[in-house]
Amino acid sequence: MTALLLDAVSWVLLMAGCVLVLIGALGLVRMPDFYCRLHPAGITDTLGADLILLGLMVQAGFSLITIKLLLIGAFMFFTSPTSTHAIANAALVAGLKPERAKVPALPEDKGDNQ
Amino acid sequence: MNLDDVFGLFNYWMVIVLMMTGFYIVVSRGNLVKKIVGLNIFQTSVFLLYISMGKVRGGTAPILTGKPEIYSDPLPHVLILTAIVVGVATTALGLALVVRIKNAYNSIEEDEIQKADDATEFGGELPQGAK
Amino acid sequence: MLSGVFSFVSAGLLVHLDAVDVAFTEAAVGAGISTVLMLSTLALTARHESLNRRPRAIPLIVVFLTGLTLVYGTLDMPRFGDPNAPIHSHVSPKYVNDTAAEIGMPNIVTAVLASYRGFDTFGEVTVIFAAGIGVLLLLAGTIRNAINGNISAMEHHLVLRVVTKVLIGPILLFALYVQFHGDYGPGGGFQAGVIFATAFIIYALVFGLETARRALPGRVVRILLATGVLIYGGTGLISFVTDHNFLDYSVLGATAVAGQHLGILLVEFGVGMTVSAVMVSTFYAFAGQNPPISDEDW
Amino acid sequence: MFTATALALLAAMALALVRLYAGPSLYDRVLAANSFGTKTVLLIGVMGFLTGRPDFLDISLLYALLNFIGTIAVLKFFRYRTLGDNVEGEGKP
Repeated sequence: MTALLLDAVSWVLLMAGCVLVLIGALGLVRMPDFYCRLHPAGITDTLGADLILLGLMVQAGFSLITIKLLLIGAFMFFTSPTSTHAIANAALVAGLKPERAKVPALPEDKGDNQ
Repeated sequence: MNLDDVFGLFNYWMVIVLMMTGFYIVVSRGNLVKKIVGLNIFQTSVFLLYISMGKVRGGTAPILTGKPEIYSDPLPHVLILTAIVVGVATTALGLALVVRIKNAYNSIEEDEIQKADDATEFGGELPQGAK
Repeated sequence: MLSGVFSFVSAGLLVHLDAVDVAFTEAAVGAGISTVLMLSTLALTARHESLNRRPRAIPLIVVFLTGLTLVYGTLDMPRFGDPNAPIHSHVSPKYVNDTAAEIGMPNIVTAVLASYRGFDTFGEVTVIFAAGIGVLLLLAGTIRNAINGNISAMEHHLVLRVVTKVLIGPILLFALYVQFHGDYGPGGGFQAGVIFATAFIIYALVFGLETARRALPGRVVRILLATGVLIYGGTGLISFVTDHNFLDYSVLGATAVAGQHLGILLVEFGVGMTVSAVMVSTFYAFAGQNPPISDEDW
Repeated sequence: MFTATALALLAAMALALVRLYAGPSLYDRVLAANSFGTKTVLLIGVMGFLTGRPDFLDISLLYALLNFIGTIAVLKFFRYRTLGDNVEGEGKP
């Protein structure tokens, strides 16, 4: 009974993580300019990664593997946003402007761009 | 040739594709840094060749677990493990040579270096910037 | 330029092929050192390739023909994963079957690396040592010594500095774990050395090369460089002078297995020391150069 | 279950490769490479479970630690044009 429950929990976590990672990757390809792409790459990846790791942790039970997974999660929790921050900062300093910031709404955008 | 052959030899063919990519870069590019990148790709293909030969079907990583299991061949792993680190060290040596060539000739293009050598040997006009 | 991705792919592939030790090395090398080396060379040479005026057809034909010949050659090769392939029938079964009894450690790769084929590894370490010396000989003359003026190495990147500070400790700790856990899991001196060096490289990248040199002077690194090889060779010599074969560790401990354990530990320590010293000194040599880049190169 | 996760991660990696290849600016490429690295960490972890030997998480752990070094090196290189120290005044950002 407990095993089944654990399986179900880890299944849900893994799938949620997968969906988030896939959305992130899709956004990375589909988003119109660099600053938009930061969001799928940075935010969804961090949450998706942590969810997948959590799912694996539930699956592994309480052992050295769990500790390692926990460490991986902790380090990724730090480094992933840091890299994103560094990339964004470097791009801004290098003078990369948000493409659509000053552009009036294009016809096909249906007015939903910022 | 049947289907089993195709799948059984697929790993070698991928290695060959990778190897030829590296070879092409080495042969066709005049830029010395690019040549070293090509050599690195070539090197990686050799690594993959060894490792894929060491794989045994149904085998697992060669770290004993106590249970009787089939293990992959550890010998290629040992050879390649050291080769990777040696590869980095020798790449560094090659890159250091490139840096010195840049200092001496003010260029890392093979053609221009050749031209400068010809000029010093047979007389003639040195390309701009070469010492 | 982002050859790092290449390393990610190959590491994934290697894990799939059960070569965890090799994947570990590839991960350690590819994630940091090789990118940094390439970039520092690019910083010292030109970024752009000048237009290539060579004919492209001839190399393409040559490459294509060579490839076809090689493909023809593979037709006789053993099939992928075939347990009866010649490569598996020679010495490998001995390694797999005898390691538990003779060396007494679970990781066969480490046992083969440090004990059965200790000569090979000694040669490899010497090659790395020689390459490190070569880099120093080529580049040491032009290293810029002191810097007048402010070091502007990412001073204003507060987030980066803090996170790097947090991370360097775990990286060093992890390197030690890899170094001494190599008997039981994937790891060993080669990987640990590279990871150790990477910690110093990231420190130099974020806090400035001068700061890193103050923490770990180049002179010390050069001494470590030679000490590592000496430890390896010295371990071999101990058994040599006690009437055994060179690098036969059985004499080092009370029992043969204990001796093997001690010997492998010492040898791996020497390997780790040399590898990390070579990597750090190579980085110092490359990064300490005066960038000769003129603006038209960019 | 693990197979599905691994497949999803592989698909995500393929998409990141698309961006890596297409990325109009350098920073897009760095971003894609970074996210590719994150996914490799996950994939290696999942593959450990898939093959039933999850004690090889060390490789993932290593990547989690070292993933951002490459990113920082690239960014520093393209900003300061050197990986060493740059003296004030030369190599303006």
